Parts: sequence; C-alpha cells; structure tokens
Amino acid sequence: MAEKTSSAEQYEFRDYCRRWLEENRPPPTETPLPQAAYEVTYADHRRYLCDWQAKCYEAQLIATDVAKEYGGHGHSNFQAIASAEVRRARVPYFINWIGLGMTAPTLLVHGTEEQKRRFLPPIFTAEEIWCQGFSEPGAGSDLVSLSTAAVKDGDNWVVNGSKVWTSLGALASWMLLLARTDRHDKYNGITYFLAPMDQPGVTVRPIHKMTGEAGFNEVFLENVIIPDHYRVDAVGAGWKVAMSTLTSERGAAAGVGAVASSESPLTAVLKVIELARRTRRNGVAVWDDPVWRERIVKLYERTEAAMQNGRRARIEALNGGAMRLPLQGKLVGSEIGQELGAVALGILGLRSSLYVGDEHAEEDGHWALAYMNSYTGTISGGSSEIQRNILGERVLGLPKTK
Amino acid sequence: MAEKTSSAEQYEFRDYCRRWLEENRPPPTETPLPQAAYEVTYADHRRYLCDWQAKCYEAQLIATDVAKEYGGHGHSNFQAIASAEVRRARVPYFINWIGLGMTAPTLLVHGTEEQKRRFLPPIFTAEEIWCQGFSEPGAGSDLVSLSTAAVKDGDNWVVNGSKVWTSLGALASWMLLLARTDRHDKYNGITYFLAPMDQPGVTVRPIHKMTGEAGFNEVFLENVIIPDHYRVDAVGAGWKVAMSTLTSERGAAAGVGAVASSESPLTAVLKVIELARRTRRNGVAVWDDPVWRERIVKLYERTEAAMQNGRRARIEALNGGAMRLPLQGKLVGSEIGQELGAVALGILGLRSSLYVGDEHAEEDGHWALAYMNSYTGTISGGSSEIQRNILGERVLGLPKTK
Amino acid sequence: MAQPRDFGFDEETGMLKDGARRLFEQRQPLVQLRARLAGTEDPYRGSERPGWHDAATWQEMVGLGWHQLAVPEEAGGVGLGLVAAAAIQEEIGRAACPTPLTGTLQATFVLIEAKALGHLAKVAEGTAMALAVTGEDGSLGADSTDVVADGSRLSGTSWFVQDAGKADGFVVAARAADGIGLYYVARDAVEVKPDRIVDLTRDQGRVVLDGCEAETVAAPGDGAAVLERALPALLTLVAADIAGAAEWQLQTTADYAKTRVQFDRPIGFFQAVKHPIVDMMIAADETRSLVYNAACAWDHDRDDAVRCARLAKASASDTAAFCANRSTQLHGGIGFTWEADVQIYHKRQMHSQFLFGDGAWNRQRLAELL
Amino acid sequence: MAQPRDFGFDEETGMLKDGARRLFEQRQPLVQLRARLAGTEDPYRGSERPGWHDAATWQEMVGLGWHQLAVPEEAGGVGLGLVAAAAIQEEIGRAACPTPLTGTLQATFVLIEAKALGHLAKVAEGTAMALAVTGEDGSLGADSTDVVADGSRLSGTSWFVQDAGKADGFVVAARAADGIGLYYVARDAVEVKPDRIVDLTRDQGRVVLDGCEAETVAAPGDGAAVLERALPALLTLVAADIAGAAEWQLQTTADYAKTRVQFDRPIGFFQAVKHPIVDMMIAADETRSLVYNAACAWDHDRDDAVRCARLAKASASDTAAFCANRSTQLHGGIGFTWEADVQIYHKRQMHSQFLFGDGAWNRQRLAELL
Repeated sequence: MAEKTSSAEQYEFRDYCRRWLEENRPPPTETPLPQAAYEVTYADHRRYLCDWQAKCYEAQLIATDVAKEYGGHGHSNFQAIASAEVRRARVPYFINWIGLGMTAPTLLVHGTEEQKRRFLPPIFTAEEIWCQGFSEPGAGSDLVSLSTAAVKDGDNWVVNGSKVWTSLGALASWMLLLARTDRHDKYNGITYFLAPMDQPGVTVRPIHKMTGEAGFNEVFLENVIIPDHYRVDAVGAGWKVAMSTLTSERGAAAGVGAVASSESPLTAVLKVIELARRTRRNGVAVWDDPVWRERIVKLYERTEAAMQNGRRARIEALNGGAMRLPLQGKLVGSEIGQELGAVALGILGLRSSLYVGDEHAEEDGHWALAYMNSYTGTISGGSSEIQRNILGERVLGLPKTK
Repeated sequence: MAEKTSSAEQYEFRDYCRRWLEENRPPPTETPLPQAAYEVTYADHRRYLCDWQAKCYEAQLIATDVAKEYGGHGHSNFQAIASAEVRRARVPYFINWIGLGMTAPTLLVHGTEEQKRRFLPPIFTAEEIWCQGFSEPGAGSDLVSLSTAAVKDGDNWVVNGSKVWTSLGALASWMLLLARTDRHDKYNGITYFLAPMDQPGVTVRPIHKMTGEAGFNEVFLENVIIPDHYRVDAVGAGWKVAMSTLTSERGAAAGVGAVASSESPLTAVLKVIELARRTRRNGVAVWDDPVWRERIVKLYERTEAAMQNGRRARIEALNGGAMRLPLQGKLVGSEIGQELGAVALGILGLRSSLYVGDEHAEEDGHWALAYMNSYTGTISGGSSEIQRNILGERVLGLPKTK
Repeated sequence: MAQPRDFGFDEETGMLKDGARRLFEQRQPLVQLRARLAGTEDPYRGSERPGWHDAATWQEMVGLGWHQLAVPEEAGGVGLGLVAAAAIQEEIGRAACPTPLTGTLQATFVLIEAKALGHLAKVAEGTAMALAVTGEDGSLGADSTDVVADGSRLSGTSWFVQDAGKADGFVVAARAADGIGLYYVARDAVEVKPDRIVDLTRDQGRVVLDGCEAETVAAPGDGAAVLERALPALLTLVAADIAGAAEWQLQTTADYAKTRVQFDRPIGFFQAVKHPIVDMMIAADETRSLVYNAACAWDHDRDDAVRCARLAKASASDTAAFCANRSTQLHGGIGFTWEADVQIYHKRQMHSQFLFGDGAWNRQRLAELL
Repeated sequence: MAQPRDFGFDEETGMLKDGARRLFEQRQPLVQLRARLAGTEDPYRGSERPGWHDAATWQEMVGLGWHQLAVPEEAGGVGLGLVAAAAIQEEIGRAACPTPLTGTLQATFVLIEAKALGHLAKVAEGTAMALAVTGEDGSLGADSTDVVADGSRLSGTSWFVQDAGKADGFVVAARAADGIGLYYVARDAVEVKPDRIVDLTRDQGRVVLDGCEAETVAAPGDGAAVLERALPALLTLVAADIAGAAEWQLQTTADYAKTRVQFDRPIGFFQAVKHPIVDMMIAADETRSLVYNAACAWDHDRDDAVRCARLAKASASDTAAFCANRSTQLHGGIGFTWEADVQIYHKRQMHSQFLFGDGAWNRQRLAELL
C-alpha cells in the first residue's frame, strides 16, 4: 500500500494496476522459475521474463514516475502503488532487477544526460540486461580491496581482472563495473564504469552453487575496452558512487519499479506451520510435537518482530535513530530465513532428503532449495559477520574492528 | 578411584580413608557453608574449616605423598586415593585450597629449601591461610599488564599497588603476589613473591558479589615490605612461575590434597531432573513439559559428554592431542554450569524469586545462588572469551588475536 | 491492517514518555535505593531489607495524574489506553524504578474489564493497588488462587503478590461456590508477609486473608473471564518493562565496552564483545517493536490483542534472560559485583521473565491461536 | 564403571582405524566422485545421477575382511565388536565415502541380534546388505514398514533404504499376521527405484517387492524386538559417521581460516571466525566422546547401551547441523559453491542428522530412561 494516504487518482491507479495484473498474469513456465531472480539461467526463462517485464513496462508498472525523456511514464507518486500491487499479485519477478534496482537509480543521480537517454529505456523494456561487477575472488567482504585494473588509453579505458558472484552474467549485455584506476589510493583509486559485455575480452564462467543452480558467474576481463564516456562520475569517485547506490538500493528501487515479488517472510512461516500440520511422523503431526512447535513459533515470533521493526523504523520518536532498525534488516532477515529452511527440513525429517525432480519430494524440493539458498543470504551482500561489525560500529559507536 | 590398578596396600589405604571419613564426618554448621571454598568469610566458618582441615591432615588425607621434612606423610601414590575418597565422601572442602593447590605445588617446584621448610607445614595444617594476588583492577583478562610495583630497598622489596578478586583475602596471613619489577619488560618484568599480610600497609576491602556474598576482596598495598628471601625464583621470572602453577594447577593439587569436594556436574544435573519432577506448575510436573524436558536432557547430554571428554583425554590414540580436551574443560564446564542454573530457575518459575532465608524458598535459595555464582565461572580465571581465543590459537593454530 | 501505522503513538503519548524519562533521571531511584541496601547485602547475616519506594516520586506521579492514566473518564480518570500506559511502564523498566504505579496500572486494566467503576474511582483518587491472583505453586491463570470466598469474606493466602508492600489495596482472585470471583480488600484489612527475594527493585509478598470483608469486583464465576480479557494488557505491560530495562542493559554494556581497556584496546573493539552486544540490540529491538504492536492492538484492534500480547511477552521473556546474561558477562569481573548496576537490572529481568509466563509458556498459548 | 577406561579401544582397533584412514587417503573417494558428478549439477536439467561407489575400494575392504568385521566367528567372521565397527564408520564419515560397508555393518548387527547365522555367513562371504525397514512417512521404529508378508512372500514398498543401489541384498521389515518379521531378499528379486536426493555421497532408494520369495531372518512377532535390540548399534554407527565428518569440517574450516585473507589478515584472526570454529570443535568433541562411550557400552556394558547410544545420536544430530552450518558460513562465498567440498559434507551431515531420529527425538526417548 502507498506510504501516504492516497488521493482519488492514486486509488484509481491502484485499481487499474490490480485489474491489469489479474487479467495479464502469465501462465507458469514448464520448468519452474528459480526461487530468486538472480538464479535465472535458461534461455526460455530469459525470454519468458523479458517478455513479461516489457509487458509490465508497457502497462506503466515500471518506470512509472520516471521522466518521459528517459523512457519513463512521467507520473509522480505512482511507482510505490504499482510496486506494491506487483508484490501483492505474486506475479513473476522482473529479470532486469539489477538494471532497475541499481543501474537506473545510479544513472538518475550520477549519470550524464547522454548516459540517461542512452541506457535507461532499454533497462525498462529489458532489451538490455545488466549485471553487477563489484566482488572479486580476492575481495569478498573486503570489497574495497578490489584489484581489477582500468588503464586510460586515449579516449578509452583498458580493463584487466576478474569478477565473481556475478548474477545474470551469462545473460547480461552490460555490467556495472568497479575498477581500480589508482593502486596507491585504496578508497579514491576506484572508478565506476558502464562496461559492454559483448566483446572478445569478456569470458563468463558459470558458478554452480551447492543447490546445483548456476545463477552466479565468474567474469574474466582481458583487455576489455570501455569508452571514457561510459565512465560514471569522476575518475576515483567509484567507491562513493557505489556506496550511494548500495545504501539507497531499496529506496531507489521503488523509484523505477524493481520489485522481487517473492513471498513475504510471514507467508513463508505460515507455509512452514502448514507443513508441520500436515506432516505426520510416528503417527502424530509435527505441529503437535511441543518441541518442534516451540521452535516454529519462535520463528513466527521473530518474523512478526521483523515486520514490526519495519513499521517502527518510520516513527522517529520510537526508532532509536534513523539507521538503527534498517541496518538490522539484512542480518535478521537472512538469519531468520536460514532458520526457516533448517526448521522445514527438520519437520520433514528423512523426507527432506528428496530433492528437485523426485516424484515424492515435498513441493518438488522447495525446502531443500530454500535452506541451501539461505546461505547466499547470510554470506553475500555483506556477510552476517560484517553486518554485526557495521551495527556495532555505526549504530552503537563501538570501536572499528578494522 | 586411583589411576593405576591398585596394589594391596593401596586398597587397604582406601578402606582406611573411607572408614575414617565415615567416622569423622563433622556436624553441619549453623549457617550453611558457602557453595564454594572461595566464598568463606565468617569467623565461625573459618574456625570450623581450619579444624576440619587440620584433622584431615592428622589423618594423613592431606600432604599424603609429601616428604616428611616438609611436614608431609612421606607415602607415594596414596594422595590420589585420599583425594578421591574425600571427594566421594562429600565432606566439607579444605579452606586452605589456595595454599594446598597453588602455594605448595609452586614451592615444591620453584621454592628454596628454606621456603619449603618454613611455609609448607602450616599450609597443610591450615595454621596459615593463603590468598592469591594476581589480578588487578586494570588487568583482568589481560593479566600480564599488571602494574603493582615492587622496588628493591636493601634486602627488602617495597610494594605499592592494589589487587582484586582476592579470595580469602580477609582471612589470609600470606599472599602469592605477582609484582612488576621492571616496567619496560612486559613479560620478564614480573617477579613472584610470598607476601606477609599482617603489616600496616595492607588494607583488605571485601567485594560483595551480586549474590551478596563477600568472598572476594580488594587488597591495597602501600609500602608493603617483603624480605628478599621471600622472593620465588629469579627476579623477572614471575610470569613463568605463575604460568607453571596455573597450568599445572589441577594436577599439582592432587599432589598435596587440595580437593574442592563439591558435587560432580552429573550429580547437579540429576538434582535438576529431580527438581523438574517434583515441581508442578499448572497441574503438571515441569519434567512432563516436553519443551523443558528437551532443554534439561540436552544439558544432561552435554554433562555426560564432558565426563566422557575427561575419559578420552587420557587416551592418546583418541584425544586429538594432549591439550585439546583439557583446555576445553574450563570453558565447557562453566558454560554448562551457567545453563544449569538458568534451567533450574526456569523450572521454578515465579518460585525462583524466593531467596536465601525465605521460609518457602526451594532449598533455601540454592538455585538462585548457583545461577548467579555461575558467572564467576564464566568470567574469572580467564573468561569464556579468553578461553575461546586460547583454544583457537593453541589447539587449532589460528592466528593470535593479540 | 486495522492498526494505525504509528502504533497510535501520538504527540501526547510522546510527551508523556519523555516526561517519565526525565522524572526518573531527576529522581535517580537507583541512587536512592543503593542507600537503603547498605548493610543488607549478605544473604545469611545481612540486615533485613524492607520493600522501598520513593514516596515523593509517587506523589509527583499522582500529581501528574499517571496513576489514573488509564482510568476511564467516567470514573474520573484520564482515559488513555494501553499505548500510553506501556510507554510509561517502559520508562519504569528503563529506570528499574520501584513504584506502586506498576501494580496500579495492572489493576486498572483488570478493573476496566470488570467494569468496576467504583474501584476505578478509588484508583483515580490515588489508591495504589496490586493484583493478588496467584497460588502457592506460582501457576498461571486465575484458577491457581488459594484464596476462598465465603460470601463477601475472604480467607487463605495469595502468593507472589508483586510490590505488595507498596499497595493501599489488593484486587484478589478467590474461589467461591459459583467459581472464581474478584474482590477488593484494603491493605489494613489483611496481613502482608514480605518474601525475601532476589530482585532488589520489587517487594514481593504474600497477602494473608483471615475471613476479612471484601468488596466484590467481579461476581463469582466471572472473575476468570475478566482476568482472561485483561491478560493482554498485563502481558504487554510486563513486556514493556522488560523492553525498557533491556535498552538500559544494551546502552550500559555498549558504553562500558567503549571505555574498558584490555589488551591496549577498548574491549568493544573485539568481536567477541562487539557482536554479542549487537545481538542484545537485536533482541531488545524485536521485543520493543512487538510491545508497541501489542499495545496498539489493545487500543485499536482488540480482536488481535491476545495474539500480539503473547508475541510481546514471549519475546520479552527471552530478551530479559539473554540481555541479563550478556550484560553481566561482557562487564567481566565488575559485572558480577554488587556495586555494578548491571546486577540490579539482571535480577529485575530474571524476575520479570517469569511474570505471567515465560517465553515457552506464552509460545504454547500463542500456538493455540495460530 | 563396568566399562574399561580406554573405551575398549585396543591396539588392534587402533591399527584398524589408521588403516581405514590411510585407505581413504589413497583412494580419494571424493575425487573419484567429483568426476561422476560433472554435468549432473543442475537440479532441473542436469543429467541423471546414478548412485556410485568405487568397486575396487570395496573389493579391497573385503580383502581386508572389514565387511565381516563384526560377524561372529562361528559364522565365519572376525567377531570384533561395535568399538571396531564404529571406528571404521568414523573414518568412512571423515572421508564422506560412498560405500556398501555402511549398510553392511548396520545389517550385521541386526542379523546378530536375530541370531541369523546363515545370513551372517552370507555377509562373511562378501554379500553387501542394507536395511529396508522404513515406511513412506519416514517414521522411526520397525512398525512403520509398509511391506506386508504373506508366508514367505513379501509385497509392498520399503522406503528410504540407504545406499540401496550398492546392496546385493536387503534385510526387510514386513508386517505379517503375527506381527513384524524380518526377511532377507536378494537384490535381483526386487526392484530398486533410486530417489533423487540432496546428499551426493549416498544413494537412497525404494525397494519394491512384488510378492517375491524371502528368507526369514526373524519370525513374525520377533522382528520389532530384534530391531529394538540392535538399535543402539545402529544409532552409534550413524553417530560415529557424523563425528568423523564433523572432524573433517572442523579441520577444513580451520585450515581455510588460516589461509583466506580479508582486511589484510587471515580471517581466523577475527574472533567472529575464530570463536565459532572453536564451538565446532567443542560440538565435535562432545559427540566423539559420546560415540566411543556408546560403542564401548555395547561391547562391555550392554544394559547401559541404549542410554549411551541415544546420548551419542542426540549429540551427533545437533553437531551435524551445527558444523554443517558453520563450515559453510565461515567459508564465505566459496562455501556455498558446488566446487567446495564443504557442500558435500554439509549435505551428508544434514542427511545423517535424521537417520534413526533427530536430536530432539533421541532426547525424548532418552528421557524415558532417566
């Protein structure tokens, strides 16, 4: 629902979105879509999702509030409504989530007029898929120590190095690239580029996760050429630019309509409760085993608390500081998600062994996938260990570990 | 029971100990003794416990294997038997546990002939109570940063500074003192002294713990005089000497008969199970509440595991290295003890509020005392945090935190 | 959702909460309490420790009308809801303040559910009250009472009465022929036997009734239902107290970690200290959010109030135990001394943990609603 | 205590254990397994993943007599006890080795309790066996079987048969008129339908019986009791496997923490990494000690064997889940990739966790003995 009390035409727009989504919900894919947009690898999934995003763009559910000259629809205060309705409708996610969630907001703030006109439209229509080239094999949690080097050569930059954990790397035609332009200045030696993927020096190698899925990629860059006008902001400003998008990511995303329309945590817990109710072992439903019920209800309790944290975060008198609760979101959410997966496997017991494709697997192995994928949540995007440092230092003012 | 299969006279000696302890068990005190020897503060408790230790010494249960010229009884391989029987008999602890457990072993290894003849006999008979002056207000976990200074003045040392967490400080006539004799050499600037407490420069201030008990003391040393012949080992060798006693403490203790004859962890867990069986809330015994039973049995499981760790530690083929299991003992034992206290309070629920002296308190507040005192276990003698560093570094070879 | 987005926390409530905080900062209840504790430390031979609260602070609260905060206007009260009451209780918890207001607020919500306007008027007049509803085994639920009602005469003992020594009167649950009833008895009509308890900030006691005359608050057979209806408010108030105390434990431990130096660094530098403090914050924040949600549900979405209150107290009980444990551990040696205030909060939290049921108990009740 | 101090772990057992460890170090089962996994990764479109074990390694084991380790001498076996069998199983777990020996050892102890000398002789001759005793819902206890016996003919499906693809024959629990009986059927008399499972080191399957002839191992009515008697050995064997795997997870994670550099230091320098690794060691050691104790109790103090085995598996299940979780987390990004071996152990541990009951289940059964 919209943040502010809705005016008449906002109500009207909401009804329009709701109706459109009901009428245009796409049929399910043959092979189920991955649980998260960053897992997409198959060509047929790609086609299906690009068509879907384009259709949603046409329907003004994407780029709703973006100016017309950049391919937007020029409304104001409509995007939040559209995004909420998309989330509510449980329709497929938008494949170009990095383009919508990171490239567009970054360019809207830091991009040149030329860059905005060139890059934004095909992002909205999913004609150009984007991926992110920040992490490196040697620089995981310690992002700023990245070593991929960009050297100026006339009007171009020549880039050499490698990136890792690159979602959509195999499907993307453009990469948000952080590269080192000064090896002597750790923070101010990084520059932010828009890198074209369709050139010989770019090699993409899929990384299979423990689930067997291959959404992540390793990307090798060998003498990759980037015209200087594809540089974002000043040389050496890359870290500042990257931080501004990373931190404002969620907020920015709403601005162009990137919504991972995946189920809410509470929905997930209620599914676990249902699972426990229908799963019988040794003659009794697992839900009727007080030891398991205690663990499940504790999970339900923490999930409801996380939701209420989100509500409280908006109330200045009660939130204990603007960043205190938002900064907890990633840590708490990912750890609750991991516990949820572990609990689901525990409920299934021996039956949790049955995986995707087994005719007797519960929900075609959904819970094993969810459990294993939960480690992506606690490790990438700043591991739980890093999150605790950030919270201790930024919120509580404890001395910096590093 | 003794480590090696017992010879005939060892069996005979064991029967003698067992009989003697049965016949000489002292009557209970009017005010119950504190749960641990380091809590003793009352004069009547002191008298009672000194008499008891002296009697046990006469009966050859203490200093059993120590040479006659040092006040011992000159046996060999009898002490372990005596100590085991004392533990088994559940008789009061020996008040001079620091003297028996630390001073005596230290002097037997590092002391001069004169020091051994002078100090050992009154330790065994409890005529001279000892306390330990290692920790300082500014140096808790970081023991080696101690700053109490000893300055040479002719044949004497003049000591100024203060010590903290000094058990028996108010009853002791001697203190094992670590003092800095060189402020420029952190490790080799510490010297080990035998300090006489009966002099004007020594002020003892009791520290009340959260339980209200006052076993710990702060000891202020102002121009305290120590003759040089009360120095142990070389000037600057203090840290080495202290470590050798601290690490060999348990083993050494057996050598002279310091046994805290407190109940075994397993006995304690079984008492908790009994408590859960007889405590009824809302009409059912807590033991019949599966959620509480799960938590109690987990505690039982970990306690049994700790016992079996002790057994495995002696088997070279299975112990994963000589120090791996012994170094876990303090950490695991103290954390199990804390969980045990917390579980007991949880079983009692509202009734856990009733404390020592309340006519309706369960076992006169035993469990509240046990819970609160459990923090002494997880904090002093190297906190759980320090223990994890030691285990990670010494056993697993991880890089030193400091 | 039927609830307002802002938890119904309006400007007036905000001023009330800030006012409470300022009052406790001025009155320094723990500093005053410390003076009373001198000489009572030794559990075996220390001098007796009578219950205490600062009468002047109580009078000031009465002057400000906090005692009648939740009393309906038709009974002469301010007529605010649980959001306001929980806000003040949170500040009481943060200050670990011994005060009759805690029991009086609890009694108020029971009296409201009993529609006992007459007794609510007593509260409005400044009568401090406490609930006397628990039996000897500390069981939960009204039916655990050991008190028997014969007409309007009550006999037996009511156990675990919180802050019994501070109350001018008691709302007593008693068993009559037709079932549980609720009654009011004045302090001077009964004998209050103080318990010796661990918590230094409460005085718990037994209320012994010897056939004394009592005024009926809820007729026999209605008492259990009244308490059941009031339970969400009671759970929320205790949870709010815990949330306030947990915030104090968090801030105090963080401050200590910034100043205490070991190994040449403030200990907060070490992740073995930093990360558990962060976990304290996470626990405290989860509880706090659930408390505001529960209070708001009571005021604006009563059908959902039980579920929300169970959530709040379940979370609060676990948070109380966890923050008590970590706050002492991370203070090191000083943490388990009498002179450190962390021990005072530690004991209050361990006590609050069990009031109206521990975490597991409330989750079991909660499960029945899912 | 009735048990020998050294867990009955004599020199011969020590040599056996070292030998097993050396064999797996030479044969590198995971390296061989990796080759078979290529192309099967994708859960949706990867190629099929047939169960696999290294036949040569199995032949070598048979040559060394490990398959008949626990078979009594009168049946032509070596006649060693559970201490020896658990020692080998611990090494199998440490190597995460796919092998028919796991199921064969389990079957052996069931056959021993059934006094089925004839079938024990089959084992001694090198017949690999697996237990087929579980029903479709994965319930524990013999009575969960969905197989029905009509005289000597068995029909129905036996579920969750571990390493079904590796066995030459199955010990099947089936329901007859007079109760549960145990039967032996050869591999070629049944249909084995492989499950698609998460664990890469086991091949689990369903054994479908279509009225096939079976040899009686335990008469109808005796089967449940036989399985009950053998249960401590089964629990201990699985717990030993977990203990071995947990030790691998501990050492591998510690080694990674010494070499992986972040923020200019090996990550093992940071307490956020160091301390959880220590907690892995504590968990692994508790389980390992309880395993040795349980094996020793079976061999030397049978009356206490059930209690000790429940302790071992309860501890092992929790250790499996905890070490799996931490080993992946502390490996960071590489930890959740297919190419890192931690994922193979992670999956094996999650699977082992549930065999013969998880931690809570075994603690519930344990409580009944206290």
